[in-house]
Amino acid sequence: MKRNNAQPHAFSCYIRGHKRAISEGFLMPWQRPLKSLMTILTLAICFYIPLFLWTLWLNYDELKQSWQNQGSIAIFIESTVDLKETGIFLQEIKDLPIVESASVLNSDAIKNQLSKDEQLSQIISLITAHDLPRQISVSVFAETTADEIEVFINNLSINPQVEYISYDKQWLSQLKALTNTLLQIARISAFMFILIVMVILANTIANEITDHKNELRLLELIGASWAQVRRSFLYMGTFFGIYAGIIAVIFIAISFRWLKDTINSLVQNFGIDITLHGLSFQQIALVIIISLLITWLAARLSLSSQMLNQVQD
Amino acid sequence: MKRNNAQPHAFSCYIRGHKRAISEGFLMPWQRPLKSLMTILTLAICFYIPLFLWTLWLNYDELKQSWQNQGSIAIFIESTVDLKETGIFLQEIKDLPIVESASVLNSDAIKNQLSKDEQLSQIISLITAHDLPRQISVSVFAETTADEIEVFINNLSINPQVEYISYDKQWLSQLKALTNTLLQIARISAFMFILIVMVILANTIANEITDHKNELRLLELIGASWAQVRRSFLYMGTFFGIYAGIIAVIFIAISFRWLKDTINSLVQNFGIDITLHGLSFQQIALVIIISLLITWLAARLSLSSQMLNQVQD
Amino acid sequence: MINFNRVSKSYGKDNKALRDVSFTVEAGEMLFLTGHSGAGKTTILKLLMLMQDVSYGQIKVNGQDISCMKSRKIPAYRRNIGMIFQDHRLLENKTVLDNIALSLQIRGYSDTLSYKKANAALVQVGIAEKANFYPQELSSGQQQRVGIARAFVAKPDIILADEPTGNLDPDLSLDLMKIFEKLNSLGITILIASHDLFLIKRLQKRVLVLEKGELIDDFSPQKNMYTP
Amino acid sequence: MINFNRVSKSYGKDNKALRDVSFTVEAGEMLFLTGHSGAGKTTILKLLMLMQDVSYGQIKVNGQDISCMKSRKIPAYRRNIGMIFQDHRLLENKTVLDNIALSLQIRGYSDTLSYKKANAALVQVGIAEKANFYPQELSSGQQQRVGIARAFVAKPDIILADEPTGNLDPDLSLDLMKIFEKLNSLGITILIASHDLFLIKRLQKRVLVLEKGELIDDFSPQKNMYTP
Ligand SMILES: Nc1ncnc2c1ncn2[C@@H]1O[C@H](COP(=O)(O)OP(=O)(O)OP(=O)(O)O)[C@@H](O)[C@H]1O
Ligand SMILES: Nc1ncnc2c1ncn2[C@@H]1O[C@H](COP(=O)(O)OP(=O)(O)OP(=O)(O)O)[C@@H](O)[C@H]1O
Ligand SMILES: [Mg+2]
Ligand SMILES: [Mg+2]
Repeated sequence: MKRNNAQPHAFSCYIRGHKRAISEGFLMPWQRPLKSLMTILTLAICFYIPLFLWTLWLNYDELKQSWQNQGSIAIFIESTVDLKETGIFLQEIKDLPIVESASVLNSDAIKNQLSKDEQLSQIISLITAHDLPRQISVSVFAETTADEIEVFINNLSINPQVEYISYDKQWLSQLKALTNTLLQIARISAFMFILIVMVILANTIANEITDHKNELRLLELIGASWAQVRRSFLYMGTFFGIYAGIIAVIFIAISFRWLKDTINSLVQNFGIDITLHGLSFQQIALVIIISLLITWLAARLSLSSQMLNQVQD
Repeated sequence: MKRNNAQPHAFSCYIRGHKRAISEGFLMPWQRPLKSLMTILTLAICFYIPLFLWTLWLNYDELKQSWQNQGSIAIFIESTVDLKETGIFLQEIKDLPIVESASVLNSDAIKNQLSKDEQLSQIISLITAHDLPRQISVSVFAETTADEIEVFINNLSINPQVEYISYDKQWLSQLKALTNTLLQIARISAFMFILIVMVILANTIANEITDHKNELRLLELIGASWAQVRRSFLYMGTFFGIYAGIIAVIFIAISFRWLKDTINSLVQNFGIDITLHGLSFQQIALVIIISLLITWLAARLSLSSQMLNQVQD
Repeated sequence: MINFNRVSKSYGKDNKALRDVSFTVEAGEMLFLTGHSGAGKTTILKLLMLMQDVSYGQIKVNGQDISCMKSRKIPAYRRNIGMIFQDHRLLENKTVLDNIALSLQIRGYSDTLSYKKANAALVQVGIAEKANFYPQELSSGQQQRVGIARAFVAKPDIILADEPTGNLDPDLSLDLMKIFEKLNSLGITILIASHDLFLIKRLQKRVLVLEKGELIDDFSPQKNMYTP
Repeated sequence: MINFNRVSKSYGKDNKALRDVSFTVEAGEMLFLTGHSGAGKTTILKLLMLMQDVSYGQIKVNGQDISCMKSRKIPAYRRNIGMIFQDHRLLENKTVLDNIALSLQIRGYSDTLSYKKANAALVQVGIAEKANFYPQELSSGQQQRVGIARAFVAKPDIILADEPTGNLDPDLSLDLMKIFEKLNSLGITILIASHDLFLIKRLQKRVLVLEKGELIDDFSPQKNMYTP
């Protein structure tokens, strides 16, 4: 019963099928340009929101490190210790792995430091100069954790040369609390946003697929395998992902441009030195690849649910 | 050529049409429950995001007022002024409209106050007690602006009894900078989110309407006026709005429940006294009415664009 | 009552669906429109239904030029016409009965009356037992009959039927033609596009013959009959 | 080759579309399936196409019971069948030519060969000039012919035609039947559901008659002819 159908070779069929699917998947969004634009914008927004949060987080991380540095440690030296001994002690401290820098301050320097505070300076100017003890001021490396600092201080405080150690415990604990809160909020919003993005993304892609329901059904009926049926729709999803990823990156660039000036003026007021960073080239590439994978996956999932839902007719 | 068609009365037709449209609009989402659920969730998310920002803003506004209060003003009195004159002067200050409370501090009280700071207390304990000038501490009302405080201070500083006035200019300016930044960010995000919500909302409702394109076309062809055609779709939009509004409010409640503990622990660390407020009943009602109006409007707009797009066939 | 005056309809440049077609149909007449596939039968009905714009010429219905009708008057105009579509066009999410009743509800009838009349129409076309089915659960012939019932249930002034018997066997076709004749006897003008020559021969009515968009013949029942 | 063994199909409880239908079609046969509207003609074709599941009984094609076919074998099975649908089912966003070529592309043919064959098929059904039109720009009869071309272009083993001449005039119907007879002479089995008695009479083939889901008659061309 077979006629001279000249059934083509399997591999060349496969390649041919993919080529066709790519060009079809590419053309599909252009059949209804306005609708596709809306879909792409929606997807772009879906990618934009978590991307924005992520970029902010990257910036905050950097900021946090510079803040941690500000809590320097003051070691008050016993008045019995002379200047030479102090010098040796300073060198010992400098050699410790967590210490970035250390220096001896005399009482004038301390007063000078105190007088930077507007309210205190008035008081200080009214106080007759008085002997303050010698003091070593220590800065630790940015990576140092609060626990490491705790250990460092405990070790020093048993040293007989040390009268008292003061460090801004409060600053560090406040910073920790702030970081924890932001982390918690970031976690909650990441969770929420992933939910949101999933719902909207699935809905958007599913709508796009449902629009082609009859087409899917017909392809099945004229004998296309399920892989053939869905192929061009998967490519369509991929193209949507690429477009949406690009637009999301553009959105990020625009909103960081906007934010930069605002943040800069704020930061100057607080005397912190940071600059807002956008996305690097690698990060942009990563974003587009991820968005492409996500839409591909979403298309795949809603295609299989479409297959399961297929009513008999 | 007219037959006994017994054309019914216009007003009863109108009422009847609306009754039918309401029940149809109500039933429409249930024809494809899963799809409608997705639509409602998407809309709910659209309403949730700006609503969340708005609620946070309401809370921040309250917080800001309590912060402003913290910057109290210290007036140092000339040493020539005796205790009785100081008392009269205190009364004068207390009578000023912007002053909430004022009190005289002697040098011990000042030292006491300074020693609250961990780092300073060490220094102070090392300084032999010294005569500090008398000082009046003033708190202003929360509503007072920075400008009003400026005027108040300028007026006082020309008073011969006053040696010097210190107030935390930095705190106020930092607060102002922070508020400005937040306001700017809130503006940008409000703008972005309104854009986002518009795109997603329009897309979602438009998809819902496009699903019924053939129905719209057919109703037109069997002689329904455009008002009749769109009526049940407008009601459908309205019902979507109500459902979505309710879900958005539930989302807000859930996320505030989550945030509450986190924020509370943060706030304790900074020694600020606030509690996070959710939405009041009136606010909830307002939200649902607004979401209903928005979806109604979106449905109306995408219906008319549908009418304009209608191809001839 | 219906008057085509040198009507042409073209889609794009070289695609003329109708060329210079003129004819007049009196009120209360019943006639057939025939011709090969693609001759322009459906196009004539679509023009009358204002589903397409005339490219050239003029169509008058009850003396009014319909191509310059104000858009807010179109619904009322369409309510005077019942159309049977070649592709049925039933609402998928409504039952058969709802589909037919809709036609009356739109005209403002109460639900009770609408459903009573819709049921009667279903009985007439012989699918009373399918009243609560959805259109996609019917065979094509059954769907076609629902479309027919929807068109005549509100007793419009004009019925336009596009291939109303395309999915029906000869016996059923004749039964339906009897319904059309009965409606016609009430004074309703009926225009049927069909290529069912067997049927056309049986009914002995006026026949307009189209060929590639041109009106090539107009046989009156009084004059010699159309014998293909 | 096609064997129905006491096949029943019911939708819900009291809605039997087919009752206890048994018949055998030999490879290379050409036969008609007729009956009133709603008799179950389309249902038989849909069962063969695996568009519906059998409720009771067994259908064998080439000796294989199709109701227990593995789902990954279904596409290959369907590629052996060309079906003409009563409602055409063309892809709206593809041109007429693309619609026909698709059928070949799915089977792995190169684009050049697919379009060459598709063009030839279009010429055969007589709408070569509409190759680059979209389906919704065609008249119903033209759409139907596109569906016919799509079904036979890949020369499958079996062609199932559901009312292939429902929107065509008698002359065109006969032309198309000639195409079917030519395909049949190549060894293709052809099953045509139709209520066009004129056509059935002319073709002198075997006729299966359905009535309310039951097979009531089986006329062979050798035996006495079906005269309704
Ligand atoms: N939207 C359109 N765009 C382009 N061409 C069209 C369009 N609609 C119809 N045509 C063309 O106009 C011609 C007449 O079509 P029409 O549907 O009136 O034919 P018909 O007489 O109803 O045929 P049938 O008996 O097959 O239904 C056909 O050649 C068709 O291709
Ligand atoms: N999905 C369905 N659900 C319920 N009933 C159905 C369904 N499909 C078909 N039927 C019923 O099965 C019966 C046979 O339908 P079928 O389509 O096979 O008829 P047919 O012989 O093709 O008629 P026609 O000549 O009108 O096309 C009809 O009464 C129809 O109402
Ligand atoms: Mg037609
Ligand atoms: Mg059928």
